[in-house]
Amino acid sequence: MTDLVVAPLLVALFTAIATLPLRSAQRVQQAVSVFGGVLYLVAVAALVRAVRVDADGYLVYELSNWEAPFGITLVADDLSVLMLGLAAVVSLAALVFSVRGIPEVGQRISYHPLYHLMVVGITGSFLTADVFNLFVWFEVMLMSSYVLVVFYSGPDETRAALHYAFLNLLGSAVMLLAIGGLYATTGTLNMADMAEYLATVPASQTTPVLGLSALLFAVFALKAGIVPFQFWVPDAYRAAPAPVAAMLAGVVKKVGVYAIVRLLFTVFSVAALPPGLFGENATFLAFYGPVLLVMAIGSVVVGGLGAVGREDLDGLLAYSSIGQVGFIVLPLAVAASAVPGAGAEIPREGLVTLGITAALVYSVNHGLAKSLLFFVSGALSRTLGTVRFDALGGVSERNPTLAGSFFVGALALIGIPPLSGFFGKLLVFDVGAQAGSTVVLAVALAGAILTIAYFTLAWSRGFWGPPSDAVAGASVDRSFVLVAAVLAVSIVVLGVGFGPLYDLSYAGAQAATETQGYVDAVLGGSQ
Amino acid sequence: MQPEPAVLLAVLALPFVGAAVTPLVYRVLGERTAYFAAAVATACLALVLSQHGTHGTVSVEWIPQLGVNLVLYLDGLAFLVALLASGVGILVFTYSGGYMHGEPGQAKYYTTLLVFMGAMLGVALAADLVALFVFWELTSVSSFVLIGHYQRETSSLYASRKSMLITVSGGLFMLVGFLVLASASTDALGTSTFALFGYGDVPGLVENADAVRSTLTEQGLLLPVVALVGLGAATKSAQVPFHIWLPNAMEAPTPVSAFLHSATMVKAGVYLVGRFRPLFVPGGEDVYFAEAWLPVFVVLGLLTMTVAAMLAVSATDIKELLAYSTASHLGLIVAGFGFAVSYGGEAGAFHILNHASFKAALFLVAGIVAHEAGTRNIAELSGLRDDLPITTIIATVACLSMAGIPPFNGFFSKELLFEAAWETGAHFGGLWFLVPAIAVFGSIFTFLYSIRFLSLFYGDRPEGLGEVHSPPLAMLAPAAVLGLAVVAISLRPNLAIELVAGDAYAAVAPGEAHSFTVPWPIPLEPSPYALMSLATILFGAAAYPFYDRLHGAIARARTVPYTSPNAYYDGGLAALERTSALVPGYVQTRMFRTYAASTMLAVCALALGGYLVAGVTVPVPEGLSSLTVLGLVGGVPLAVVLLVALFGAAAVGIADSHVAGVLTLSILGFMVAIFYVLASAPDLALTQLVIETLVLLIFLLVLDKLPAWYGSLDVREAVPDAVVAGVVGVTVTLTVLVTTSAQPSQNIASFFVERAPVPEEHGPVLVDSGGGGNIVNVILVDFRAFDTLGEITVVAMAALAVLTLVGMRNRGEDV
Amino acid sequence: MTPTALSTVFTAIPLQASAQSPNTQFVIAVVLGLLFAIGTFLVLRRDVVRVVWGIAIISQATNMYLVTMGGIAGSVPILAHGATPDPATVSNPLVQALVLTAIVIGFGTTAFALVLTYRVYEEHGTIDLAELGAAPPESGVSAMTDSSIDGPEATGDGEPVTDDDGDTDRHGGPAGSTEVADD
Amino acid sequence: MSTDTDTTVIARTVVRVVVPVILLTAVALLLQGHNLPGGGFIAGVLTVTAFALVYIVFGREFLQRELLHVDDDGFLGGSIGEYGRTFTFGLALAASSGLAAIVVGELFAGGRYEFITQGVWFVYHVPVYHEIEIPTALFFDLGVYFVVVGALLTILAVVGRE
Repeated sequence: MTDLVVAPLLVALFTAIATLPLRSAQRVQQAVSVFGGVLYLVAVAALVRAVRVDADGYLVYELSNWEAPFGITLVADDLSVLMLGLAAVVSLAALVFSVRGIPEVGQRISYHPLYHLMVVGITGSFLTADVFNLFVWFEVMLMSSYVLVVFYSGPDETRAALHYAFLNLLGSAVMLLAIGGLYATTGTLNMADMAEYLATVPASQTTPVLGLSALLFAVFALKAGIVPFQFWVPDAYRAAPAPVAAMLAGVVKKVGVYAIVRLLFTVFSVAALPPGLFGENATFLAFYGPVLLVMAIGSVVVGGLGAVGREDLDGLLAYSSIGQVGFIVLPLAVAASAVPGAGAEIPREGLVTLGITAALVYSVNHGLAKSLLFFVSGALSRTLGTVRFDALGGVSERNPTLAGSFFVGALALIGIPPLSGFFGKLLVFDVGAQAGSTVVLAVALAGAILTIAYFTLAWSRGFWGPPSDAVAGASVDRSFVLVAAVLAVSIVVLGVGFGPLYDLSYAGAQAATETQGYVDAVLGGSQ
Repeated sequence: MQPEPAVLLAVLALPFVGAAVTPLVYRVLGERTAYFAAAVATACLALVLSQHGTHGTVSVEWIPQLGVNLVLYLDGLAFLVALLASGVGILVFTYSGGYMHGEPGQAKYYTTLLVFMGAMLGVALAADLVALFVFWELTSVSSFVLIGHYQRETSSLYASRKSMLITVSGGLFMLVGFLVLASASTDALGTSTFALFGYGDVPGLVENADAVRSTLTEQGLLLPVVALVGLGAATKSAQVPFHIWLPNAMEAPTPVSAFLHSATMVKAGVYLVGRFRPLFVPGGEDVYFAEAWLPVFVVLGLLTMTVAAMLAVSATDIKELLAYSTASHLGLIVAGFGFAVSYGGEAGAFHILNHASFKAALFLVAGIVAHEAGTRNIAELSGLRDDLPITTIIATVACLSMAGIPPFNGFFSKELLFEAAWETGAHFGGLWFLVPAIAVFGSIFTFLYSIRFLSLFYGDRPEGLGEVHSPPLAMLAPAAVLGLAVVAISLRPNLAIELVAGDAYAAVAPGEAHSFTVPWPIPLEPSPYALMSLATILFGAAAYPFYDRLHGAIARARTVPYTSPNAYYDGGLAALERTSALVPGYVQTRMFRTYAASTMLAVCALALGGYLVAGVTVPVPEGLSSLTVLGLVGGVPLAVVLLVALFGAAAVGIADSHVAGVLTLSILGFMVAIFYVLASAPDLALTQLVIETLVLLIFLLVLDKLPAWYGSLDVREAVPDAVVAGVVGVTVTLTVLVTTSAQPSQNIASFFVERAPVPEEHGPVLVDSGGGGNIVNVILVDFRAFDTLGEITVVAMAALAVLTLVGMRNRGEDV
Repeated sequence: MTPTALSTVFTAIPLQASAQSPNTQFVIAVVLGLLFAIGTFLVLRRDVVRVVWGIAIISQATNMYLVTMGGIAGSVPILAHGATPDPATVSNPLVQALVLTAIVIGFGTTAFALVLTYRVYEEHGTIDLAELGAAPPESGVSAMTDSSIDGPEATGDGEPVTDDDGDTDRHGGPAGSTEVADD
Repeated sequence: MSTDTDTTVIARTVVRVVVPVILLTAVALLLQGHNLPGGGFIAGVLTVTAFALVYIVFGREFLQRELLHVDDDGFLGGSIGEYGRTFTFGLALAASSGLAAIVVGELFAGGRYEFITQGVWFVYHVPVYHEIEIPTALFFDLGVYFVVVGALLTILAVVGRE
């Protein structure tokens, strides 16, 4: 059963390997690729089931049979399987979209292997319990995403990829620096081992760790595109083919979010700060609370403002992604400040879990909704050759299903009930209300209003209005409409039947905060 | 008596089910889908009526984890609004059957309208704040879709976006209010609850009003909560200054205006105020004041009532006039609910019914006029009584009711408002007398525009007006039904109160409340309020001859800058777009230099902040001088290597050609290799050497194709860049210093050293040992082989990347 | 030079006892800081090639750091069969393995970065980052379609321009509009 | 860039001698990497260096026609296609050798071995060598070797082809 932990990664890896030599047989390659995507979904589903039903919340896999902390350990817990589930759904949808959405030449050259290798990187990042191994899978994920961003190899694409790749190369160097520093100060690379070490050693012995963790945090923030690390986002999302943009915004961004949650709340939340600025008994989270808050505010403002004035759908969606990640970070900021010892006046353990739950629910919703929106944008771009608003108009007359799907996705991001996005917003607001934080509420409200402003704009300019000549004469491939519609339905279903998603996210949030459970699960075998 | 759970759920479910099948029905029935929808509405009405007089909660589990459930609650107020939603619904669907003849997009139209009706019924019945919000926002969204029905028209797009922005944003503020309330309920009731009315073992907020209110007061949250909920209500009910979306919303087909924008959706706001009234207004006989509540809603309501009435006078379009009038009357209801005295609640509850009857009738009339006469311009319309005789009768009844002339029903509810205003004013005295004065002042304008609207049907028929057709029965009948409703309530107001409005009043009154009566046909005893009514009519009649001057004066006043909320809305959006242009202008500049500098500085700020907060101490060795550096650096080889590496790097920085730079870069690379030798890392050194060679080769191959451009160093750039570089350097130096001085356990490395080699004693198969003497390689292929798997994946991808980059350029012409 | 000989050479180099002294650390820290500073300075240049150099220098410095913090005093981590070493005297093999992985990954990304640089030059006709950023007029408007018109002219690639309104078939043109029907 | 004509005879002669030595060293490094400095990666890079030397001195055409016996007929075919198959094979070999551990564990050791578990098999009484050790890691290392050779040659070929 434990082999299930590594199964999704192997499925993706072998699919990638299998698609490599099939380049001359296009149809076979596509079939294998999509089959691999389905298999990945099945593997992830089996893993989710195994973790949630059969195992006691944790499935630990010690690669090469070397026990933690010596070998590399994979851990599937409620947090990682939630993110894997999101990745599986979005990646399968994107894959189906790609079959018609990517020019055949591109598919033959390298699209399918690269795509599955990106999934390999994502899977490894979600599962690994080793910081250096996290670096490796990050690199796998990034390397393929660099190429997929520059896939069309035009002027805008090359420039976007240049900025994206070079910033992330700097990020990788910083990450290595941080990992080296952490190893030098804690003597381990295993997250659970590190958490245990930090929890037991007096704060005076681990003073550099906070700064090192901040380095690591900066790199994750770069992946997640949180202000002030958002520079690469708009151009890269615009340049990437639609299914890739959907994966970048829907899943790759969430890898950054996941890493932040995992590292901050599972590992560094137990590390004590020496008495000082944040008083006695403070933990690292006392430092991260305000940092996250400032970054969330910046993201909401920059993303929201940036999106309002765009003249093309892709650009709008790209900026929107920056703003929406702010909504994910905002409750995390509250959660970090609410951790006992984080300097909060009244520490509220419930609020910590609620904050992370809100972030996770919002992540899942954003993953589904934003990828849906990118699919619609991609369907239009592939059909019309452009997604500039002045060339769009009247899509809802020409293709009501596609437009309706867009509408659902946009409403989900605005937070209209009973879509899944509503509960994301509800929880974010609730976190603010329970924390009694006017700032958090004000930022959330401002961001939400900006979201309404830009999506109504996109809707009236692109989907209503008189159909442009291009729109009137175009017919959209059915597979695009199908993918968009399926995601739209899933957003409705997840909202109306919100209970299970909440349970999963809540369990994920609990897993994120239960350092001791994580440590016991990972190191249990060796002690 | 408890309501029947199945019936309440059916009321809620029917419209949504109907909406779901409407596209299919439309394929079969075509335009007659209108009657299908009307049938759905009739069924809802019948179900609602069957529950008349019942009172209680029904709950269905939804998301118990969040304490959110689908809790339905039926009382007088819910019954009244549900009655309006389904009753007016029937008429509007029927009317649409005539009005929408030949229009495109009917399937979408009826689907959305049915969704709206379901949502409105949900708003009326929901007793759980989250469930209430769900339906609340659904009404906003359906309103958005319906206002944008004529989706090719720019004005429709403008109007729909405006309504969405204002109502949905307001809704979000309201949601925050709900959440703060629920959060406070934890302290007040010991458990967090979203339920207005209790069910099962969940306590209700309204039932524990005193405890909730005192907790809110203690925490200083009373005014914020009232204000946040008020914002939701004000935006939805088009209260000043959020009224601006309502006139634009008239871009929707007229049946929609009648249904959503006069009879029901805009009533959601006032309904909400009524719903919360028993929570925030303390119970008791001689209560004249409710903290936070009264100031907020009386001011809001009276302001809206007056301002919107004046704006209605300045209107030039009949639907615009009705839109402002609607806002004004909603202001009246809000003000009524705002008063703490019982008359206020009575006024609000009764006026909801009365306003729905006469205003919906008038909208349908306006639709007939516009549809048959081809214009909605007030100036072009007059003397329609001959062309539209029945319509004229309906309009006359409705207008007189709207004007507040006895014995029409509008009079009685307005009279109750005057009573509330007078009682409150008289109780506190002083400036409080402004309250009844403003109420009268606003009502005069109501009288004026009502008579003006009526005059469309009388007087001389202008030359320019073309042929006016008779309206089809489908359009006339619903209007007539509403007209008859006005007449019926006017004839027997106390019966209407007994049946409907009284219960609604009981629902908005704190504690136990009894029904009320009004003096019919007119109040005979002289009283201050009777005088107020008399004054309204007299002043109105006296001012009517100057209507055109007033019309012009107000219209001119509206053009004064800074007075129009519309200007703020449009200006705000324009400013938003201008600000948006700053984002690519100043943030996303596409200048890699800016990006990299900002990113690196942010990274350094985070790290330095971390060191600072944790209070690291930097271990600076004592007695360090330039001479001892060389001597103590760990031997001459290391010192030389480091120095050469540094000079190599520096030389790269100032290299004056690409090739020179690459060659000096290799010097650095080879020095690093030697550094690895000195650090006892043979594998690293070997790898570094061969890699460095290959990188050099690839560099040379690529540089061969690039221009020899190397740019000149601009001092204006170099200085700030040097600062950034300095910050990075300091951060890194600090990081190295503070980390290399730490002495954690080395047990992992020791484990590898011990377990990697082949032990002396071993069997034919060795698994629990690395089985190799080169520990580094054993780590790579065994202990951490998973890393290596990822690493070779990256290498393979690098090759694929290069293939793709070059191959996709030609779009694979030669594939 | 055979591997055996190589390893002999390495183990033959005497390691100074002072290699781990605070002074050494301080000097290495300063050197690494300077390398990072030089790298950063290069990263901020307009010439793409220099940016690549800068990143390369930063990566080298990072690798050196990893080796340093593993401790540079100690014997070569290569042992004979049946040896029972004292772990304290052997250089930390873990960091060496990590650095090896990092070097290889760094090589892959450097190669990619270089070829990307080359492609950028082909597409834009320049490797000046300032020009690159300023290329399309920045007006809050996506340059996607505008500049893909400029693209072929800049590179002389002669890409097909399909629509009369000037949109190139950026994403490979309409997806088989002949074989698919509208829904 | 370089053509057949502008290299000196000395260079050609040196290359003729050096390349086989490099290749031999590479093989030695690959096989002994488990116990001595070396390993799949270094061996792979060395091998590529040998090819690169041939390429620089004799030109790309010679490398393809005379050594690899392929005609360069496009991106996915020809030598580049050959390199592509090489790294695909390497990746497959490395991953499969890892997977094999699971299978062996399931079949012979009761599910004890997890992904990429390595072992050493000692074969005694072998003529001449007396005893040889076969580390399963060798297969993994071979995978690494092929990936490195295939990938690096792809990069060089594509860059050089331009």
